[in-house]
Amino acid sequence: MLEIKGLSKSFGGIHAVSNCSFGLKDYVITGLIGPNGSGKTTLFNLITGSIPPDKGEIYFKGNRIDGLLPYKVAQHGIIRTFQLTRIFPKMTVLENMLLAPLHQTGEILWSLWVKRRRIRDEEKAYREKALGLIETVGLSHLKDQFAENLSYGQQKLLELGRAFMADPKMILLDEPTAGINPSLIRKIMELILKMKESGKVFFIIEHNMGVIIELCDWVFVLDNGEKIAEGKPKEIQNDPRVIEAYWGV
Amino acid sequence: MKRIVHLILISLGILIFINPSASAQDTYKIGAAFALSGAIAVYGEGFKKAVDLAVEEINTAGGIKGKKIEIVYEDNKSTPKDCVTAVRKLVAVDKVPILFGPAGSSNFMAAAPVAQESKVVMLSAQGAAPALTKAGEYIFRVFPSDVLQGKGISDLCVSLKYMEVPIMYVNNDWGLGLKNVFVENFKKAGGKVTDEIPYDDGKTDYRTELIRATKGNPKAVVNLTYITSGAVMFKQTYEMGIKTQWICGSAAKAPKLVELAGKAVEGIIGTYPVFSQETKEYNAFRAAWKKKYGDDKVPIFGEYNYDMVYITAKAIEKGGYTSGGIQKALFEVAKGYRGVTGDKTFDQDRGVGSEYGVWTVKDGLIVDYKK
Amino acid sequence: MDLFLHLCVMIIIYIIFAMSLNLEVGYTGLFNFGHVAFFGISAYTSALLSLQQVPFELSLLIALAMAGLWGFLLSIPSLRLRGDYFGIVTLGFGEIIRMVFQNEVWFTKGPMGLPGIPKPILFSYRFATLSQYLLLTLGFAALTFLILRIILRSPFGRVLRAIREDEVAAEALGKNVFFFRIKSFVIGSLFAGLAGTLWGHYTTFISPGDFTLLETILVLLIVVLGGKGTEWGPVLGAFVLIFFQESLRFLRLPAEWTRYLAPLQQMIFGGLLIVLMIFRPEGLLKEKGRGSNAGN
Amino acid sequence: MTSILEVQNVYSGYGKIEVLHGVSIQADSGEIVCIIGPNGSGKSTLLKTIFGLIKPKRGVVLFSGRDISLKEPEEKVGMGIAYIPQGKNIFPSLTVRENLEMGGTPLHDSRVIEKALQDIFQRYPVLEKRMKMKAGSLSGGERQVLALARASMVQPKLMLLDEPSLGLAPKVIEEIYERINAINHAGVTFVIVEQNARKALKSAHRAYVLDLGINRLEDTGERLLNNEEVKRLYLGG
Amino acid sequence: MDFLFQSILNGILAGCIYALFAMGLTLIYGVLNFVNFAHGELIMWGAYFLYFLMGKPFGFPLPIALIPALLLTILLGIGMDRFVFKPLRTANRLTLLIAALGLSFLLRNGAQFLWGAELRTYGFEIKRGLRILGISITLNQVAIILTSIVCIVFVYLLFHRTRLGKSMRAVSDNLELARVMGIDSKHAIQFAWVIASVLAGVGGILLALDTNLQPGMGLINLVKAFAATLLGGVGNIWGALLGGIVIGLAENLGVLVISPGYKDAIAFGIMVLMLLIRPSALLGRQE
Repeated sequence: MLEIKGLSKSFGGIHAVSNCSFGLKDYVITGLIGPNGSGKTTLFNLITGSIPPDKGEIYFKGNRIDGLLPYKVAQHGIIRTFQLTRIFPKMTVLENMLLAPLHQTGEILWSLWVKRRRIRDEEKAYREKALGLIETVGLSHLKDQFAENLSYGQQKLLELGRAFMADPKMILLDEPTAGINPSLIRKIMELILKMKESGKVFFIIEHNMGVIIELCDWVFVLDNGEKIAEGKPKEIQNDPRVIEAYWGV
Repeated sequence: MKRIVHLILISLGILIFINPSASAQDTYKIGAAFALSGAIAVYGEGFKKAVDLAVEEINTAGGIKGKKIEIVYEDNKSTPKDCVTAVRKLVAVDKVPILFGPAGSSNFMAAAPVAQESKVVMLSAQGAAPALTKAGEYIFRVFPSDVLQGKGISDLCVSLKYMEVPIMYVNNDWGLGLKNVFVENFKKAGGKVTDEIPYDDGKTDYRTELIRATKGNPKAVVNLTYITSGAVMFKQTYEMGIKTQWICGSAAKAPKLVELAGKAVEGIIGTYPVFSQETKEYNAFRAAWKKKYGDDKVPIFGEYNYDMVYITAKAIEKGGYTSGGIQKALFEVAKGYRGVTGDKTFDQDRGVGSEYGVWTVKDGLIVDYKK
Repeated sequence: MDLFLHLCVMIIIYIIFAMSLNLEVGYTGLFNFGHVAFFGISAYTSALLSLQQVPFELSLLIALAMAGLWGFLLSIPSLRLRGDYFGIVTLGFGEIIRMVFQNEVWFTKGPMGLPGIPKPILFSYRFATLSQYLLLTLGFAALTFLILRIILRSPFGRVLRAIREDEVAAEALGKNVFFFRIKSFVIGSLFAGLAGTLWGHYTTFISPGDFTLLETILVLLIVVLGGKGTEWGPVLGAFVLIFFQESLRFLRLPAEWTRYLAPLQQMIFGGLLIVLMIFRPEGLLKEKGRGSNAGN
Repeated sequence: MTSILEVQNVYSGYGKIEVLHGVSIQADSGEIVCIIGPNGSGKSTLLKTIFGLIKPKRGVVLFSGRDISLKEPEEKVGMGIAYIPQGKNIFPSLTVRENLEMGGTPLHDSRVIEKALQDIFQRYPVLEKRMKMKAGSLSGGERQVLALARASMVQPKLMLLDEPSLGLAPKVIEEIYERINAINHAGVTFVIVEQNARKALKSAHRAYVLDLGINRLEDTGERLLNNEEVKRLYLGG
Repeated sequence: MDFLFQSILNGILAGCIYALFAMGLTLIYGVLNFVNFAHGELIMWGAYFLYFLMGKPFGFPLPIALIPALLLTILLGIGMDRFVFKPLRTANRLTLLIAALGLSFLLRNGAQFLWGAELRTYGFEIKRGLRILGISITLNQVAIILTSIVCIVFVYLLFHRTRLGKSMRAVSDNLELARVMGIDSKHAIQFAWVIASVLAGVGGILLALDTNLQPGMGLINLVKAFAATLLGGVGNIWGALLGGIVIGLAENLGVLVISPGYKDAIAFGIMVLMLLIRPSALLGRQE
């Protein structure tokens, strides 16, 4: 599905990601772990096109996507969330959701005048879908509130819901449980599992090992920008290289 | 939503119902859309002083048929946009049949259609651009057109045998208009304009423009400048040790310029619409000015504004306080009228003619130039 | 009454002008400090064409096209810049355009201005008197309002607001931020052009002095005061601001004071802005939460 | 031994996000106390709260028995607390010498600062050699040494270190910890936050384990090093 | 050739004035990270303060009036910060920008309110310039160039030799880290305003000595100063000088070639080009 070959990126002489190669195959939920500063978020940024790689190639479903601008990558069906949530503060929860679908007819200026009916129908369908998803993430009572009025945990849920709303082929989650309380973590995990049922593919950065072990089918471990291990979560746990990366020498 | 509608309605209501005070029924109101603020407020303040002087004299002498004159000043902020609003306000709210229009040709051009369309007489003591003659039958000016002055400057150059001159001018309607007339006349007279240098008024540094103008050491440079830019320019010319004969237009003939630039303007010459300063009218005016304001620094064009008030008063007296009456009476009362600035007879374009004289600065005073 | 009509025409032209800026500043988050350039470009285009006897319908269309075209040309290089730098580039553009009006005398008659711009004739109806012109501007204002409302309430407008809120997130959702910004800028320029055209044909005289930075600041104030990012903000802002400005004429203060009054008014203006920014930066009207309106 | 720092049941966070949900720690005079825990457990937030960059929502911070919960960082520096943030902890456009001078700000008197500076140069000849270089041109390890030296300028009683080993090679980490031990021997108390736990635990007298914003464990460094529960927290279990 | 050399001198003179203004701008930008649109008015008020003290009823001679005039300018600068910018420290850029615009309006018209729109001078006699190698330079102009150099050297020494200056640089590098050092950031910010005000005051007075006083004198030069700031790199003192002189030269030499009507467009043009070609280079800071 996602194939990374020899990917490298350095900032001012420091290698954030160096010569990383791996393939996400049929695993439904793949995890990406590693100590602080190991290059996890940089790797996500490279995949989604936020920063161009220095070297290496990225393929998604056989199409080369490295060097594409973020919106192009998104249009290939890769939608991400951010470590510090990025919602649209002065837009309502519902509007935040409605933004997500790709290729909306109503986003083309010309069709606003000539395809009014189609836009109306589309919007109606999206609206229903959005309301459904809002209910799933448990924000129905807040749907007409500005997103800035939500608590941080609720914003995380909204961001997750928005990613689902985009109907992507693959979802990249950057620390979906960071900074929220344990009961919400539970809820987010359930949501991810539920979406997994409906056939979504996930790639997750997470430091909460409990979450990784429970959710992931396969885990990659990064340290100092290099992939040091991959495997089933249980195996990874006992891998000496991984322990060393976390514990130090 | 409701609150917005309320706010809008209230403001509209206040706009409509503000009633121009009815207390002023016992006076003849005359509008004056002057530049009391903004870029050319320096001129506006001087105009106002001259107008006030004339009004005070007329009122002290018993007014017009026992009624006093009242000037309703409206600030035109020196912009065309606000000129329109100011004239609109005078016409619609104060309901004046006659008003004194703004100075500066573009301001004047913006305001003139409003007066013409409302059939209100508009007089100006400064609008000099040639195009003003086409503004309509309600638009008058007691000031000679630039066509005459441009020719005047050209003649001056020719008579002083300056046949190759560069020209600098303030890059606005007045400067450009005058420059065009000058260039046309000068070429006709066999002269050669070596360079044309427009510049913006109100800058602090003109050194390089001056250097470009005096490149090749021309014997004379024509500079159609205002007080503000002129003061800076002549000072910088002096400092840089540039020696050339400056030839200016009427807008620079101002005591303020001498005050600002001191000895740097010593010896510059310029044309101005001439009127004799030896007449009894002028002497009376000068005495009155000194009495009221304590100095004899009559502001530029002050005399024209003064005359404008007198002609207006006479026209109201003769034609009655209606715009139609005033419009007709203006021709009659001005015919052969000798004001401070000489003969004020209107031609068919509702303008006045004039001779052009030459002024110079000598020992810090503006005096007539003699070869 | 004429003054009242005149002020209404002015206010409405400013409303159109402010609405177009609101699209950029309020909805898309573009700090455009050279908006007056587009106002001027189309005022000049339409005036020059009309003076050549081109019918109003045609000259209006060409004027709008010119404003839009210049908006497009400017936006391509400058929209890559960060917000405040974009503001400076547009400011520079606005000033340069004004200098072109001023200096290209062969074309624009420079500082002499263009007098005698004919009153518009639209479908053989001549809008000559004040009240007729008021109707015309009102019609165009309503049209502008409606078109902008349709655009801004559509999914397209939703994307614009998303870009204003967080361009990175919008981009991550597959929205081509650059393209949307260009479109917003071009539409904004177009409607600024409409306001400019109406302005020129109203005063019948335009000169470079009408298109200074001060004008941009005035509309910016209208937008900010009224409440940026709201449908009615520009309308309210234009009414309040121009009302405030003009009401001083009615205080019937002695003319001697004018020398003090004019700067005092501007001082109040400036002070008001500061106070507003400190205590109510969102303006008179607040942006409210609303759901999607396009679907129902 | 007297307790120099006591943090009692502190709740704290950024804006809407509450990160610490009631954390208590304590450090005795002359100790090296290490705080470890996985990413996002609130270690850095705890240090910032102690230092006053974030004000606790609840709970108190005591320094030598005085309540300093709501004091500004500037005041705390004057009281003898130094803090070295993680990552960007030097002024890149200032020279090495100027960086050190900045560390001496609370000393006020120029002569005192100059004396402290000479002192530092004696102990860190490396820095003396580079004193005219822009700090931005130093390597990662040198930056960390500079930050440590700068904090030592005022001879603080307590030093708060946020991930001093972040992004450094093992050899360099070794050197940094040697320096820390040396300063500690001179009587300075340390509270060190580390994710890379082994090195820190070896040096630490005592350590706390945080997880998800609450205390999990407290023990001596040596014992925690071999504690299976800690491993589980890091690597799941 | 004389006119070319003279033009170069003129360019350098204009550039020195721009540089003095630009330094103040860049200083505030460095510490507070915003463009102070009202800086031009600080300049103008500096010049008017001197005018005020030299006129009735005080009638102080120039050297005596200079110090209190600068003190008044400092007071104004600190007041600007205290009453307008301090309450807006955490506000977004547009809000700050509009507030600064408002302040500029308020102060400019305040001066017009008190002194009117007309030109004023300090009333010194106009002197011919000295002629050196065919170019002419007045004592005022020598003073402008010298003072600019002195100011820049002074600011440089201040920033690199004094503790206060160094702590200001530290604050501008990393505010949070500066607080961690116990550096009183409020004090440093206030000090930045003091220096910016002094520079503005000196610049305004020099400009007025060389030319005239008028309420718009700050604003018309501010845009150039801004272009100079961008050109030299925001937050860079030597850059401000270099940028100022480049803009000054470009303008003055440009006028010899193109229509002087476009003189102001030159600075804008350079600024726009710089932004479009090398937007990243303008940030002027390493890292």
